[in-house]
Formats: sequence, structure tokens, C-alpha cells
Amino acid sequence: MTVSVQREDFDIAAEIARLSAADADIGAVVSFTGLVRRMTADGPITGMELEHYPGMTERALEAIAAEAEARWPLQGVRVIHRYGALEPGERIVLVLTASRHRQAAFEAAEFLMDYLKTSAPFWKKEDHAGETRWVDARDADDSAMARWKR
Amino acid sequence: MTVSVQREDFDIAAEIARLSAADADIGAVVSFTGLVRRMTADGPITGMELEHYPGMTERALEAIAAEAEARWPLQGVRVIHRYGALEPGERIVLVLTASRHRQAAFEAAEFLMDYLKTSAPFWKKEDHAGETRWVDARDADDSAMARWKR
Amino acid sequence: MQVLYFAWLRERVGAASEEIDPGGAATARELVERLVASEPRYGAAFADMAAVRVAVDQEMCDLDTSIAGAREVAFFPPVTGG
Amino acid sequence: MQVLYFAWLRERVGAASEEIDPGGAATARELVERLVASEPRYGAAFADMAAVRVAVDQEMCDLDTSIAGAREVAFFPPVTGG
Repeated sequence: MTVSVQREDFDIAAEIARLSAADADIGAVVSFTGLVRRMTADGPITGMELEHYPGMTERALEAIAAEAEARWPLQGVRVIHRYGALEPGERIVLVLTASRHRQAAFEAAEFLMDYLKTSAPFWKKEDHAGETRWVDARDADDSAMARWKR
Repeated sequence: MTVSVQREDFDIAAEIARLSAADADIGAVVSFTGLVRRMTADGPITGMELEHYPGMTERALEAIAAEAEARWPLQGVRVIHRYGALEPGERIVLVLTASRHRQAAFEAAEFLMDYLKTSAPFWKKEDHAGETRWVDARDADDSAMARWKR
Repeated sequence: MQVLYFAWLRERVGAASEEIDPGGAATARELVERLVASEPRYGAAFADMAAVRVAVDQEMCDLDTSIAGAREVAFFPPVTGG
Repeated sequence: MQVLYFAWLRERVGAASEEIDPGGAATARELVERLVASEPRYGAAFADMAAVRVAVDQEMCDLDTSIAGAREVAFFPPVTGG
């Protein structure tokens, strides 16, 4: 199982342990955990709702994971993305990569996050003291993504 | 507590949870876990002994962590490095970085690992079916480090 | 053809999905033009086409991609996950 | 002055640390020359100086760094942690 899209929280330690155990030649495991920040560009939030496109989300994440495995020598990839209502401090996303060497694990994890930010169908609606507001896409995410184009 | 040098294993989930809770504006936590690989450049190993320089090791890791905090806007850094006898599959090192944005967290974690590989006083002695052998430093680690010079 | 809307496009259209006959619309853009001409709520939803993205059968596409034979066309703003 | 050895340098010298009078040695390199002239075990340990690194008072240094006033000088191969 490479990709999960779920309401529930995830267990980082269990996920790392499972990926690490997959192959005795894994020397490097990189994790990225995304959290809901209290302070946003539009001020502090009390919560957010993460909408997604069931079906397409899983397909998009599977495609991103397959692309990472094609580009880097990985022993494992894992992507978990939550949806639904989330509060500040809660985990949103987990990306894990395992490789023989650290460089591949780091690069693949960055690639997965950059790609996910610009091509996985999720939309955040933040709650600013009772007034809800859809989050605008960040130009910085597009430029982060651009470096992987080839 | 930023740096630990210890014989004992570490609890990745507890470390990530502690770092994540330090600040409500942390949006990104990156972890790097280094594991003992069964297969090495010199063939399969049954174990290894990791020697270090007590006192200097802690100083070197503290200096690396401080340098990372000076270069990137981080909300937290954590480095744990083990020493002593380790078997294939066991964890050797944990590097954690927390930041508002993912780019800083990723770059700082890579910097910490590259720096640690070339300047923290640890030496690996691998056990090849009863014959022990000191590991040679990798040129690739020196060139990985070179990209951070300024 | 099933047409889906997400985020503020969904809110402005007032529906998450609709069964729509594309008529002569050959591309996603032509489908939008057809919708906008039919009812004001589509005009509000599609007022700023620079902020509209499209997926045809769950693949991210250009607005000028053909929708011939598509089962599912989805409109949404730029994604903000992760 | 306390002189420390690590990894295969420790094994070849046959000691993890020794109290050594640096005499007239002004740098780590001069200290090595003094040691090598004194006993064969040092000759074996310091045969390939390209593979020897030094720390003076727990700071990584060049072999030509001054050791005047140092409490602790350590010799070891390139590090291989992480």
C-alpha cells in the first residue's frame, strides 16, 4: 500500500517502521509531516476544512509516487493525506521515502511534496473566527514544482 | 535538548511529537533516519561497532545544529546519534527539523546530515563474517558537504 | 456527461455534480461557455477563467483539451493541499 | 598534553590516550614527527598522513595549526558516522 487518503490521523512511527523493514539494504528514511499552522497569511485560524476529489486524489497521488520511483532508486514510498475538518497542530500529510543513500531519499521526498502541492486535488477552507475563506494557491509552490520539470 | 549521543535506540514518534508541539506555527517537520545496511561496498556485514570521541562529538553536533538554525528559519532542531555495537536494520542517527515552510525544513535536514557525515567524530568498524574492517570515508560525502560552503 | 465542481466553484454553482449534455461543446472551455450562456450562477462561478482548472476523467488537463467521449469533467480552483 | 587516538590510529598506536610532553613541537604535524622518531608503533600509525585528521581541544583543525597551550590533541582517520 503506497497511498492513503483518509479522514483519520496516521501513526508516523508505525509507518516508518513498516517501510524500514521492507528491505535490509535501506540506509536512509526521510519523512515529511505537514501540520495545520495556527497563523496563516490571512491571520490566525481556529480550524480548516480540507475538501478533495475522491477517486482522482488517489490516482494523482499514485501517479506522483510512481514518478518518484521512476526517477530515484527507492526501496519504498508512502503517502498519506487527510481530508475533512482539521484543527491547528493537527497532521495533514505524511510523505516517506526509503533508499540506500540519503540523497535519493531527500530529493524524492521534496519532489513528492512539491508535486503534491501543485497537482493533488485538495482545497483548504480556513476558519477565521467564524468567517470561512478558501485558501489561494501560492506562487512559491508553482516555482518549487518547476525545478523538477524535464 | 538539541543533541544526544547515546548507546540506546530512540523513539522517532516521541521526538517528532515533542518538536511539533514546541510552536503552533510549525507547518513542516522533516525527519532523517539512518539505518545500518546489511550490504556494504565491501559485501554483507553481520554488525558494526561505532566509535566516537566523547565530548567532541557533542560539541561538533551542537555547532552543526547552531549553524543550521543560523542559516534557516527553524522552530526546532533535534539530532540523536548512537554509538557502540549495532546490527543491520538498527537505527544509527536521527535528524529532525521543524519550520513554518517545507523548503527550510528539507534544506536544513540535508545540511545537518551532510555536515554530520564529514565533521562529527564517529568511525564505523564493520564485521564481515568475523573479519572486522574500518570503513573508508566516501568522497561523495565530501562533495555533498561542499555545496553548503560559503 | 457528469460535471463536477469543487471548492468555491462548487459553492457558486450550487451543486457538487450535475449530469449535463455537452451538446456541441468539443472542449472544456466550450462546455464552460455553454454553461455560462445557460444560467447566471455559472457566470458567477466562471467569471475568472484564469483561476479555473479542469480534470477530464480524473486527469488534470488544459481547458482546450477535447472532452469527446469523457464520462467525467471536473472544474476547480488551483489546488491547495499538502 | 593529553594525546588521543581513534579508530585504526588507536589500534596501531596501541593506546586510546597518552600523556605526552610536546617538547619543541609547535604544530600537530611536528608532534607527529616527534612521535614517529620515538617508537616504531607511531611510524605504523602515521604512515599515511593524507589519511590523518586532527582535533585540537576538540575542534577539527589543520595539521599545521598551532598546538601551543592545547590540553588535548586527537588524531583519527576521516570520520564515517551518520
